[in-house]
Amino acid sequence: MLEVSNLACSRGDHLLFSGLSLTLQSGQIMQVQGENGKGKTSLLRTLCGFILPDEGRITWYGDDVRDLSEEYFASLLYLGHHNAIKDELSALENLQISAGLAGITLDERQAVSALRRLGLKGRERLPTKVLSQGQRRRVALARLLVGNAKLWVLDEPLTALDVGAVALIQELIGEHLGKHGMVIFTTHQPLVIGDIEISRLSLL
Amino acid sequence: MLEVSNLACSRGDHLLFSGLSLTLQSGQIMQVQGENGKGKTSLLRTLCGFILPDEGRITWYGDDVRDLSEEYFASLLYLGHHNAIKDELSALENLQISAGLAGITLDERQAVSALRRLGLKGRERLPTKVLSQGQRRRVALARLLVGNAKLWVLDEPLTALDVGAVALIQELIGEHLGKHGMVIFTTHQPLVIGDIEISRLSLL
Amino acid sequence: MNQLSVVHLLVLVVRRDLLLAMRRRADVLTILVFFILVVSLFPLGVGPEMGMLRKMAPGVLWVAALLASMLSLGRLFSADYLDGTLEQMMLTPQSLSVLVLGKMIAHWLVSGLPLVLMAPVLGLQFDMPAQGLLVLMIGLLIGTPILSMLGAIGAALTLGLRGGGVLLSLLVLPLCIPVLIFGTGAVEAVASGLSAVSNLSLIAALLMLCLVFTPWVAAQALRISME
Amino acid sequence: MNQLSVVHLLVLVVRRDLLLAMRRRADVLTILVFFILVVSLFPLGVGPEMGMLRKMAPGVLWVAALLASMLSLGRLFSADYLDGTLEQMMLTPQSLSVLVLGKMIAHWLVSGLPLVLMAPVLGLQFDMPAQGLLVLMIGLLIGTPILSMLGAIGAALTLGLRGGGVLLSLLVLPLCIPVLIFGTGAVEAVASGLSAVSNLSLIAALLMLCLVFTPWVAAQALRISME
Amino acid sequence: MAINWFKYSAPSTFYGLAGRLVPWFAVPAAVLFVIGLYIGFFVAPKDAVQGEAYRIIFIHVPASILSMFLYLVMAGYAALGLIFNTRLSSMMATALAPTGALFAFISLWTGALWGKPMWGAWWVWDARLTSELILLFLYFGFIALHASIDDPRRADRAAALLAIVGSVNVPIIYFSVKWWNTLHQGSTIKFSGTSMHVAMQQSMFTLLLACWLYAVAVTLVRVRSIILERERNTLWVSELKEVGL
Ligand code: HEM
Ligand SMILES: Nc1ncnc2c1ncn2[C@@H]1O[C@H](COP(=O)(O)OP(=O)(O)OP(=O)(O)O)[C@@H](O)[C@H]1O
Ligand SMILES: Nc1ncnc2c1ncn2[C@@H]1O[C@H](COP(=O)(O)OP(=O)(O)OP(=O)(O)O)[C@@H](O)[C@H]1O
Ligand SMILES: [Mg+2]
Ligand SMILES: [Mg+2]
Repeated sequence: MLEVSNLACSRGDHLLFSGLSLTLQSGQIMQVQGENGKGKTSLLRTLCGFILPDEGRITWYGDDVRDLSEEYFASLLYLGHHNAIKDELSALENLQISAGLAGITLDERQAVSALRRLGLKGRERLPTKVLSQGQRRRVALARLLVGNAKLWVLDEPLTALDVGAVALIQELIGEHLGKHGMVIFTTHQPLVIGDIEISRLSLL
Repeated sequence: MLEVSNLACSRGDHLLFSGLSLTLQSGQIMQVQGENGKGKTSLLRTLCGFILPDEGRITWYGDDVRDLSEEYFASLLYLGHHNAIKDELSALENLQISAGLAGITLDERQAVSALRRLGLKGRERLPTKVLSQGQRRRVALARLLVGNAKLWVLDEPLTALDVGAVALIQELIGEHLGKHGMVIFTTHQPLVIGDIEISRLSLL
Repeated sequence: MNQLSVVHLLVLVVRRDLLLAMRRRADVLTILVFFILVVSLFPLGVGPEMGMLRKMAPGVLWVAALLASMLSLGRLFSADYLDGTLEQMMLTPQSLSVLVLGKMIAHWLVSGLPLVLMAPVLGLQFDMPAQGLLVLMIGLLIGTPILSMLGAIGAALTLGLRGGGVLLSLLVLPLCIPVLIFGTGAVEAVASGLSAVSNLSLIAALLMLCLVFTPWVAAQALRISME
Repeated sequence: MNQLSVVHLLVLVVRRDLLLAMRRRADVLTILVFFILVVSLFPLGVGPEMGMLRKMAPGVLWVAALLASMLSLGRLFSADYLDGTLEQMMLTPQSLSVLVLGKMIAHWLVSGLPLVLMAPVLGLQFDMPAQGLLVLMIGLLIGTPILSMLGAIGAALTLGLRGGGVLLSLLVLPLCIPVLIFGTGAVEAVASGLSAVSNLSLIAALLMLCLVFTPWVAAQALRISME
Repeated sequence: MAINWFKYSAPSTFYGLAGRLVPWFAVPAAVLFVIGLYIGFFVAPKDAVQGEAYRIIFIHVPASILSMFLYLVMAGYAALGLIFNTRLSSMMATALAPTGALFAFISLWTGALWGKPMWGAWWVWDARLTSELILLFLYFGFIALHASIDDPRRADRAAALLAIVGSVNVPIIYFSVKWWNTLHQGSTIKFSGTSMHVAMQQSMFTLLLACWLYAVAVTLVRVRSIILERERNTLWVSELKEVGL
């Protein structure tokens, strides 16, 4: 269970939000909403510990995430504006390395099948730098399939994706929630997960 | 009038498209459609002369764009995946410099009002690196307001924009078409320009 | 047509790059300090014998200047390339050669000129005689623009390549060797009582040559790299 | 918990970085060529007197090694930072210090080791005696890892800053000076018939010290820079 | 009487305190400068070996000592800021750096001026001189790193780490005269039995004290402006009367 209480965050002289609290239980999904520049990205990065909040506490099953650190990271999967893939490596190598670092051993067959599911058939062994914008995003999203993280933090996962890929991501999120995962995300595009209710947090 | 005849383009050993022809008249708008990796970006970059096509001709009011070059560039506005703004400069400075290079003198008042129209009020003088993803995109889009280019080539102009900004961009495109401009663009998000009909080109 | 006059365009580009340099003032300073550091490293490595140091001085100063301007060249186009502004510059209805010349000038003002001004102070540390210092400064004054201009070609060619920095040095350093040789030759000439004019005028000739050709060559290199 | 053992993690990180280096083989080569170029520029700048060159040799080689590894340090973290993979590494449930140590080792293998192997050949060009060459090589062998490790701290601190490359040199070069002094001191000691052991063991002591502290310090620096 | 130190470690209270303290350091600094220079140039006798030129020592030595001392103080403040996350200590470190760099520069400069008559060269590459030069670079490194990071919190922490790592160098400078035999003179100021004339010693100590007072005063002034800049959006700053709206 992720609990955030009384969080405040400012960038430069600009107070983005304050007194923000939220709770996310197993199987729940939450969308952070707000216009451009309202602080959605900042909120998600604060949850991952990249930004020190000015005030407030973030706890994971009761413990402050600052103290847990590695334990918390083991149950966290963050997908940011960047794809976090190496241009020179193939999609396959990228996926295997990032799984390896997360402590998961992934044989080639598994990795290839994850990439195929994301529509990268025939592109698995090309260096990712030659892929298109959307294909690169798909490589990054393949991490959703191989990890065993409980909490997904997704910052605009749908950018650059075509309609088919959007449907696939919605399906993946649905599966994850079905397995008692939690998801917190932002997007400016419409996103529907079957008939699961998405709780919304608006930054004004 | 932009005319493309029998264009073929390949990346690596991969043929993206061939035998592609299109005509774009004043006041017309065209959407290039296709799944991720079908070659939309490659097509638009070919139109701008960044990629040499394997075959085919691109003409601007009858003359090959290769021969026109500077004359053609004067009537072209390209917005790519990159925002093409300098992080250290403010939105205002960015806009003024890019207008200056395009040969347009733009006084501060005009620049500010363009930025305000794009919802950047109060952020005009901050270095753009502190802006959010969507705000940075808006700075890039402000160029649409100040230029006098006839042909707009827009590669996924809507990424990272919130709903309000999307509506604004649609409005701007509408105005441009009303002034006998031409637009060729790609997007994976729905885009409607009043009741103007968008011709579509699908890459398969 | 929205084409600007050459002077107007040059002013615009130089002003833009100087503005950017002002925003990251620390950079300008650090190039200078790098120069001083490299120069100071040598005596540490070689030992403090004054006679030997005095002889090495012009060579060390020139090599350090070469390395310092090489280092700063890495960012000449690459910063603009990465954020897409270079792409946009190539789409403007202006002459790319003039644009490139503007960037070369700005680069020299920011990274070459400070070295020229600093060199005499460092020369004093090596106990160089006053006349030697003067010739060194003149040599650097007309030599460093050549480094910026040749470097621009290298920077354009290595644009967007990983490890560009090192590759760049590899391409450009050999081209700069004549400048180095004439520059140090001039100082040695005065040191042994001869005239430095012939060496210096050779550098000046190189400068003229570069001024005429390099902007165009660098512009072509840019076009190739962007394709 | 998905925590890996230290050795397993080290192997993973080193392999990753070596794989990347293999993909851009040109880089590794260019560092080496840069080293050779800088070393060869000096005789050009200083003049061809053999006696003087022989004396300069260890200093020049060490300074060139310093500069070459400084240059390649620029990319140690920054490539990973720009594409977001560093961010992801920090989110793995692994020890960041070990991860950083892995990157340091990989950096040394790619950019330090080749210099060590190349140095004797260049030394021969300066007419260095065999014993001097041996000591030079040993010095570089235990000294260059220190450069990689100290450099990593600088690279972490300057992460994402404009002009990082030059700033990095400014921060790191002063810290590397002791290595330079002991390294050249060792060669000079044998040259004048003394033992090089004391100098070399000082470098070895520095290496141990760095091995213990720098991974942790660099990890902290990374955390600060990522905030 | 117990002083509430934590109260003064808040920038808002320290701002006022620093303002009141400045004259208490600045005025004695000025007075001692005058006295020290007077003793140094009019009372102290001509040196048997070095003639009049030796009088540079009265500036050279205090500047040299302070350049090293201030580095340690700066690193100490930076470390405090890093460990306890106290904003004020980091601001103090930032405020100290330029003064330290200035003293390092003065040391180098006066040393060079002195070197010309004494050693016949502006500069020799001896261990102490070189290490003092490195100290100047360390200061520059600190200032440059701090200046290139926009986010003040990150800048503080990054620069602090650098300062701590760099402080390893200070003992090297200090002991360089002992470890390598050099041209530069070894320590003459010893705790027992010195070889110096009394007036020379008096002048040197007076000027040392003056320099120290000056450093404190300047640092306080600088830290005040840093506080103002960093806290410009807070209520208390906007209520200050010197910050006219
Ligand atoms: C640029 C050149 C020079 C530099 C960087 C330099 C640096 C220093 C430093 C760092 C100290 C402080 C040492 C301590 O606290 O023990 C010092 C002290 C001193 N220096 Fe220099 N120095 C330079 C040139 C000279 C010259 C040319 C002379 C005179 C021949 C000189 C004479 C002294 C003396 C007498 C002391 C006081 C030593 C003591 O009493 O402890 N210095 N210098
Ligand atoms: N130094 C600063 N000074 C003033 N404002 C700043 C500074 N740094 C960041 N900001 C502001 O903080 C906000 C950061 O927003 P963030 O990136 O979290 O937005 P977002 O909700 O993710 O927006 P988007 O939908 O565009 O991605 C922006 O409004 C930006 O202008
Ligand atoms: N060297 C190469 N070898 C094989 N395929 C390549 C090579 N370089 C590029 N490609 C392919 O060319 C295509 C480039 O597509 P482009 O970027 O134009 O796509 P797009 O339609 O804009 O896609 P998106 O919607 O994702 O932005 C990709 O499918 C990519 O895999
Ligand atoms: Mg965002
Ligand atoms: Mg595309």
